[in-house]
Amino acid sequence: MSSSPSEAPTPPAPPAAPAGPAGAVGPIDPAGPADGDVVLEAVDLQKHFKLRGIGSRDVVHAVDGVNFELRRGRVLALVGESGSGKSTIARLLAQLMPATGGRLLLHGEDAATKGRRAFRRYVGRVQMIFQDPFGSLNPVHTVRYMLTRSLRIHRGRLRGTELEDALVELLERVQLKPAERYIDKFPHELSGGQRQRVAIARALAADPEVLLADEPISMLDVSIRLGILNLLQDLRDRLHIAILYITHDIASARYFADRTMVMYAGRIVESGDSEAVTQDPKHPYTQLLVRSAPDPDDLEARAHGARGEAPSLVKPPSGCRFNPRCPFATELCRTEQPPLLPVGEGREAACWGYSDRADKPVLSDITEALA
Amino acid sequence: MRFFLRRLGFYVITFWAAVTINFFIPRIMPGDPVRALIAKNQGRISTDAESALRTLFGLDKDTTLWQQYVDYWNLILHGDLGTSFTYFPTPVADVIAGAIPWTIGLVGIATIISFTVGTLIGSGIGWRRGTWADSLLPISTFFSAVPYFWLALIAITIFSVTLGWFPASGSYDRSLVPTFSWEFISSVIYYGTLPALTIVISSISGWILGMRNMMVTVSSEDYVTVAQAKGLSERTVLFGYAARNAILPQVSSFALSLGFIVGGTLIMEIVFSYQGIGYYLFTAVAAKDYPLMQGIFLVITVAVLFANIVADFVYGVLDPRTRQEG
Amino acid sequence: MTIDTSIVEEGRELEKPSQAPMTGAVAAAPGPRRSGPRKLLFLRNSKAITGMVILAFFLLIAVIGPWIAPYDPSARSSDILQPPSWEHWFGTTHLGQDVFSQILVGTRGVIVVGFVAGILATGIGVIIGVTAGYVGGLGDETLSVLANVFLVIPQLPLIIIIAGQLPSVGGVTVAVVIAITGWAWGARVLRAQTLSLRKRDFVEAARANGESTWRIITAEILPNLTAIIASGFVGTVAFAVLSLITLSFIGIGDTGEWNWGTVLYQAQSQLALQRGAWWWFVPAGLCIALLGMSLTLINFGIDEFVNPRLRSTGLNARSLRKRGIRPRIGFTPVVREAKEDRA
Amino acid sequence: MTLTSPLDGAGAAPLASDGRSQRLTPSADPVLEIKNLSVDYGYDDDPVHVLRQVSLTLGRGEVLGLAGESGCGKSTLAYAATRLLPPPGLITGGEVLFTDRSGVKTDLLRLNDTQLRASRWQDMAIVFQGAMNSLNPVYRIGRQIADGIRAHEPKTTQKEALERAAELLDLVGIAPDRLKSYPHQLSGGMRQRVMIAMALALDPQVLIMDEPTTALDVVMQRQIVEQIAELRDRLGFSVIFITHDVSLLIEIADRIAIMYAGEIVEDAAALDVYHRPRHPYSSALLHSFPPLRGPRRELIGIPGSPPDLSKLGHGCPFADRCEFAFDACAKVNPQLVFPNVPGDDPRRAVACLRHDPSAVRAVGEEPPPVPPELSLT
Amino acid sequence: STGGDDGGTSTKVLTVGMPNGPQQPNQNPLATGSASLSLGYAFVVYESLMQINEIDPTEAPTPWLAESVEWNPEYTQATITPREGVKWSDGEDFTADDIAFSIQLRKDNPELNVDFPDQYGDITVEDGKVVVNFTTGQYVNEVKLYKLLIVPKHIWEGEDAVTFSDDEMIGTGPFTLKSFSPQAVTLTPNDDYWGGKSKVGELRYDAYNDNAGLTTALTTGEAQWGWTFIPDYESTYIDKDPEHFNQVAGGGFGVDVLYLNNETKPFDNVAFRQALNMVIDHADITATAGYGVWPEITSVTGLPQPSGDAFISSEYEGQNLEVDVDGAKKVLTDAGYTYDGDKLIDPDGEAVSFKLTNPSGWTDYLDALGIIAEGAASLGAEATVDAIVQDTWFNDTIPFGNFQASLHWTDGGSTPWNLYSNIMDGASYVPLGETANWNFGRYQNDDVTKALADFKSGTDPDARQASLDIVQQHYVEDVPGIVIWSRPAVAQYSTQNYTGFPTSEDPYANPQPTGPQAALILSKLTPSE
Ligand SMILES: Nc1ncnc2c1ncn2[C@@H]1O[C@H](COP(=O)(O)OP(=O)(O)OP(=O)(O)O)[C@@H](O)[C@H]1O
Ligand SMILES: Nc1ncnc2c1ncn2[C@@H]1O[C@H](COP(=O)(O)OP(=O)(O)OP(=O)(O)O)[C@@H](O)[C@H]1O
Ligand SMILES: [Mg+2]
Ligand SMILES: [Mg+2]
Ligand code: NI
Repeated sequence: MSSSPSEAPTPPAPPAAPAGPAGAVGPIDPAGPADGDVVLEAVDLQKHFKLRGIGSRDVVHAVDGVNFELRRGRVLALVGESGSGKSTIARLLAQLMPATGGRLLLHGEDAATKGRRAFRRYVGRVQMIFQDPFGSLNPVHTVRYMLTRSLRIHRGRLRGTELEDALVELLERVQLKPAERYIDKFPHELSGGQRQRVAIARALAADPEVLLADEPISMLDVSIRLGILNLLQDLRDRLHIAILYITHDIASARYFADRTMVMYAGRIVESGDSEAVTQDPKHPYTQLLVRSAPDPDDLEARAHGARGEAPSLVKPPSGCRFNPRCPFATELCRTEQPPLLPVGEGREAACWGYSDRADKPVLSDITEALA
Repeated sequence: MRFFLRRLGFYVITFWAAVTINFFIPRIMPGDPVRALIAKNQGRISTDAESALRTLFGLDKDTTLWQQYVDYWNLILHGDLGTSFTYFPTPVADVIAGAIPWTIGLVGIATIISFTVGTLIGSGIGWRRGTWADSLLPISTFFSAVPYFWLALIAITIFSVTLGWFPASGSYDRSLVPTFSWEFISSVIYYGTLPALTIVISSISGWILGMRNMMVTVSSEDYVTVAQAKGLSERTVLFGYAARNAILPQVSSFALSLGFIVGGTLIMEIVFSYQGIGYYLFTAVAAKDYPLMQGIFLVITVAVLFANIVADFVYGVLDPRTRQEG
Repeated sequence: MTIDTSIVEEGRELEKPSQAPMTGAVAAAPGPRRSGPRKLLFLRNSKAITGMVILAFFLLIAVIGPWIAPYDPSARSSDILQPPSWEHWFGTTHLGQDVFSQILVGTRGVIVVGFVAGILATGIGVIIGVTAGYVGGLGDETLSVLANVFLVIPQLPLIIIIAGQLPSVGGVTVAVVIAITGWAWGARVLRAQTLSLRKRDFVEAARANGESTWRIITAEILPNLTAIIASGFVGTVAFAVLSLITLSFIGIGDTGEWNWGTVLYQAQSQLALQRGAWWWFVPAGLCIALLGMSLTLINFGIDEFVNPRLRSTGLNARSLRKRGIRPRIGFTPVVREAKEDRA
Repeated sequence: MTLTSPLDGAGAAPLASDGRSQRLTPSADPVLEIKNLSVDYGYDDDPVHVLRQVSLTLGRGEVLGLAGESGCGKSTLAYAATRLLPPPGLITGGEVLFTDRSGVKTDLLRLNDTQLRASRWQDMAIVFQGAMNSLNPVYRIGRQIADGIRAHEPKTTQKEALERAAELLDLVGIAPDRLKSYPHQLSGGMRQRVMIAMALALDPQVLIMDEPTTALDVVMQRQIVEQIAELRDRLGFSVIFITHDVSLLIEIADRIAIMYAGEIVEDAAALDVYHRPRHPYSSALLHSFPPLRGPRRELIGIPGSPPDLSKLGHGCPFADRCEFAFDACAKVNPQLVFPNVPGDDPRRAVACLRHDPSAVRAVGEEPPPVPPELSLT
Repeated sequence: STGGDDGGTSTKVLTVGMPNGPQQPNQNPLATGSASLSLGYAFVVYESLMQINEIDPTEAPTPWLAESVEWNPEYTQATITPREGVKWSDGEDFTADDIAFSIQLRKDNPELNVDFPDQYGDITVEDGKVVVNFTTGQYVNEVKLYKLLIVPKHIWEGEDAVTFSDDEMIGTGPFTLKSFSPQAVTLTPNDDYWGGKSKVGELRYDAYNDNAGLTTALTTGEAQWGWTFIPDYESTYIDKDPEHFNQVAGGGFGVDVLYLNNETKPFDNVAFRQALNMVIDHADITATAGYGVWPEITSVTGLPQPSGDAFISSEYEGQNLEVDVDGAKKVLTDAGYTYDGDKLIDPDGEAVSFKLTNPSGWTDYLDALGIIAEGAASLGAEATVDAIVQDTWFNDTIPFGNFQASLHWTDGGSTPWNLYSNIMDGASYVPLGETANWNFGRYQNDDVTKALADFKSGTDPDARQASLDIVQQHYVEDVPGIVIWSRPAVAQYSTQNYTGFPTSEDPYANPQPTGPQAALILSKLTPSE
């Protein structure tokens, strides 16, 4: 259970360039699409939650105008503060709730499902791992039941030894070995990490192309975290699954994801190659986020004196949603909403500071600006 | 506010549904008031009287059920509940108005006592869980499991007939004329004591149990531990933190039971010959007195709904979380 | 009441795995362990055991009552209104019938009505409550209104009216009527619970895995409601028994069918208490109280089982008292008992 | 309100705002000494021994970090020390000695209810893990702060208490008009800070914080940690800080105690633990999290899973997962000793047989040498 | 007035208990359901034309508000002579106009006309006498006329008699209303009462919610006069105060009948009806099911005694009912019944079994049915008691004839006519499945039908008796139904405060407090020593 630096992901290819399929022989389909192909794409995704009450017009702008794509064999990390809409995005992608606006494209085709059959087909390709390993396994069922159900749904009526083999194979794939030791256990008899792996096994039973992992490690302690990250990495490399990795832990995003997207108050504020985003954040919020993360090796490089809370999503601030907390905000930031602007190779940031407008704010180091 | 409006809409629908059921149930019952009256008198009213009674009760006209339903709503919306058959020609509203104060007085006070005492005892037991106090539970369980009429009849036999401590029936000394004199009021209290006591005894255990369980749950909430950690006095922690929060679910049950007070405890009123509304309802059902039955149902429905609205409101006052918008 | 210690011991063994969920990590437990019997954990509770023993006793009587009854409960004899004696343990009625036999024979009616009503009401409550909670939206509102209407309408009068409408009021009919009027409370509780379960991740996860709605309700949600349903069932049975008795008492119901309510009804209509024939009136009432108490005690057991917070102390109350430990919130007991290990 | 400045407080540890190195010296002036504390869970005949003879000393003005795998007993230690452990917790032995400002020691475990009530919050305050549930949802936060004040200072009027509450809120960076808010109207971060303000109300000497930032995002976490550090500097209380987040701990703690399976396995200055771990578990823990900046480094997980506390054998509980384990580890449970690695802080302690040759000899085995990974200097 | 005799009037209160529940303030003495009728105090404020002794219908009526009532031979016209010197309690004179008005009220308001629906003709006042015409002969109903309560024209004239609540209660009777409350109504003596001021100083009517409540009140002496069925009244009631407590039964012709469905098996066979009649133990039923409250029927004619003595046909005089199992079996075997072991097999070869149906809760009936079932069992027939819902019994079972045997009461009346007509009058016959008013057993015999009609309209006493003989003969031989006991008016009273109530030695009136006879009884009451 170790990952050497040499296994660290190579920087992802730019979206346009097709990645070489060499060596990417996964068990799914050797002749299948190449790594880096877009599998699932979100276009202008939008989710507004209605507030309770008859005739209430107020909505929570949980997700607003979000675009991104998930690629085969690649990991996309989604970071951002609590309540910025990360889980909502995952649920939208899993079609667990209807989107208010925007489209989902699966292999370039509209993925909106009508009817149970189409939905089943969809979930066979897009699977989700829930945020909470303690909550997402039904306490009354054994591991066997949960995995069997998933196998039956997605692979048809398996029986007898066939079923048994499939179960063992699944459990071994998530490193729960020997399988017999775990198969008849109830969730409460498993540790957090083991549960998380059962949840992953359940998702894998569908042989999905896309895995939506919603903060799979937030509740776990460091040693268990590592095991799960290694597992996901392995899935990506061996099975070429496209993974959406939602997390609070920026360091893990740096380690594990090819690309990282940063959300703030329902919008994407920055995206780019993980290493670049974490080492050289462009958007002031990303800077604040990265600088705030504790780092024992670099005790001085921290943002001090950050104040303020996340904005209300019912009445989000006009213009850039970060403007009330941003030390560089100008009138422009307060009135006009910045689009995602290119800020480097394969990188974008939604900050007027990177535009060529005359009234653009002047950015500097956020650590100093706040101090 | 929006929350309350929504609740209100919900209540309006419930009200409509309840009233409609109240309207149809008596009408799909077999039998009619005249036959019921003749049955009750078993030979003392001759069958010849049937047609006269039919005319008297206005049952000789043929109206469709739908027409009756429309008329009924029309009357309700004008605040008119019609005329009772049994007490013809007294308007149902008068019958109810005469009975309700007694019921509310007796059952209401009994319920409040039961709630207060039961909640207090429940807090104590819940707080001192694992001590001798727990042994109170099986005792109170016994009294809640016993049929009320059984308890009441035995109470009458022991305390009224044998010991003569309390009168066996009635709401006040029959030789008195209702006035606002001390003599009358004390008589009302004296006559109400035994019924009230039996109600309290048979209903208190529900409150004790409910409160105890909530106390146990709430006691293990973090904020109670924090209160202890702050070094607050035991009283403050018990009443200000644990019981204060544990009582919340009790409040809605209490409101519901307050609503049912208006329905009276039918059995109590029969057993103690108390002149409350529950007994009227019972008579009305037996006599097929639809207008009275409907009227009483209506009043009970409104009372229960109202109590629920009040409970919602009180809950909102007691628990700021429910006031949260969005 | 002596407690069947074998059950206690067994329960204790079973308890262990259930402590594990808090650690979140279980060391290599030897071999797979079924935790199905965990559901019987509440048997460790002394209250529940007392309740179960009493209930079992009545169930037994319900089955064998008619065979062991010393007399035909309806048979007249010349011993009219006799106080309890060796021939007639609970005395006789105005017709010289044996009260003891009436109660033995009448147990079955009470139990059958109680359980039939309990099963039906719980069934309706589960269907409506769980559906409302799961479906949400308009369906939920409609079903909630329905449940509320049944809550708002005073129950006893409603039962009287509905019962009065039926051609004959045998035990099962009464049970059905009680069920029709008594399901609403359970439905409400279940709805609330389902609402919260529905938002749980494991339900969402099942959905994300492509499970059908029907299967989610039956396989994912319902098993988690077992304890609540069980305690609702027990509560309804108790309620049904009381309702049956009360109905019989006010003369609704088949007075020809023996149950404790008809015994009480006869006793009351023959003015047993006024005539000093307490033996006619008291035993049936005590039986009801005992049965009701046993059901409440079982309910206790279920409650304490459902609520893990109630579990531990309730289970060990006696040994705690012996050791002088009073578990309290905020004042952890300090017991310096001699320790054999690691000293 | 007068907040005692730590600098003029008698006997206060020398505080340094000018650099960390000075703070590394463990205090010679302990404010809280936990000695041989043992805690069981379960009232039946077969309880889980969650804490086994844990000893820990907190110096005046010191921030002591407590880390360890989840379920190893960190919270239990904090709650037991304040006797706030919920049922079925049971303290089965040990002492918790508190030294007040005038140097008088009291054993908190021997106080009666009244004395304990009086001592709480005055001497030692605790901030619980879940701020969401720590505040009573039905009272305004002002009232909740004020009633703590008034319970200990009965002469204070409600108005004075509220004024003080306002000052306290200001101290933690919340606008005083928030006094009138209900808990649910505050964000998680604000609630957490209210809890901190509340804990500071009576100017306690010891502040215990159980995972105060776990539920928050990093930006908020940063704000709170800074606030605590600043207040500690100003007010001079001592802190026990419990968290999973080792990187955070290294940053804010003076000293770190690493717990494993209900025992303290290492107790040393923060940077010493980070750079020169002595216990195999500490070492593994520190290699399990990825660094945010700087070069990517190899991450080594900890194989296996923590032992079941209810079935502990007699050896070292970590032995099963330890790459340095040897025969004696299965027989002897190591005690905290001072490893004699040259150049070490003499006060750092570790519970590992690799560092305790005498214990190994006691069972008749030959102690192996200390592996280089555990003797970095 | 001070304690002692003030013109003979005591200050003690006579309390009348009624089990009808709390009342509404409606004193209307004409509308069914008013408080005054329900509790009965209408009968002490308002009075009737004549007093009749229901115990002994042959006794001539006692003039009351009417000096006399004369009928034409066809009983279609009554001439009423009002009493002189009677004043309403407000001082106005009582006249023939009041009588005519009161009767006219009933004619004009069908709601109030419970006694002679659609049977009134012209009502006129001639020479201070009231002449009331009827459209049919009223021989069997004459007492109904005598019992009509008379109200003052000058008060009622402008009112709607149906809804008038009559708060003042201006009447001619011995008492006037003092106060009303839902659970007790108090009356004081009318000082100017034409019969002399009552010696009862205060009269109070107490409302109890049910029989049990009233029983408790009676046994504790709280209520002194009333009527409720007290099981085992000797020990439950009398023994509580043997010196003062009394229960007396009146007479009359009301009986309870076991209706046998003459058109379905097994009762379509007259032999089986006869046999059943021979095995019913009337004495046991009376003693056990009726606790001796309901007098036993001994005459084979089913007529209650002594009221019926005068009507029993000479043929059956002295012939009493007896249990005769062997005789009954013989009747059966003669008619072609056989036995299979103990089981009775009818001529069609089927085992005989039947159900005895009555509403649940009517315990005296059900107990009686149980004893009847035992009788049937002694014949080898299997009878079961089927307790059903009262409404079903009332609306479905009884009128449509959906029963095999069921207990039901008959109207009282002052002649046996109602009793027999109710059981076996072909005029009331309707086929099974249609609503029957009486003759629920569907007995049909033209002779009987004619005899009953003759009796009703007959003008000559001998001819009437001849008709009755025919009816009785068929009753005895055909057993269309079985009278099980008589149901006279019964009352309990305590002589604690007042004496002079009717006793079994001096049954001068129906002893119940609710009825026009109350005025008569009250006039006889004197304070106890
Ligand atoms: N069902 C819902 N109804 C109304 N509002 C919702 C609902 N679900 C989420 N929200 C709101 O939408 C916003 C985004 O929520 P989401 O759960 O996606 O955040 P997140 O980024 O996953 O946060 P965290 O990091 O805490 O998991 C929040 O403000 C939340 O309150
Ligand atoms: N009620 C209980 N009964 C039995 N064991 C318990 C109970 N409560 C806690 N434990 C056990 O005690 C041990 C210590 O728990 P504690 O809460 O102190 O851990 P922790 O170190 O704070 O963990 P975390 O980091 O997850 O908060 C755990 O193994 C837990 O399983
Ligand atoms: Mg989330
Ligand atoms: Mg913890
Ligand atoms: Ni041990």
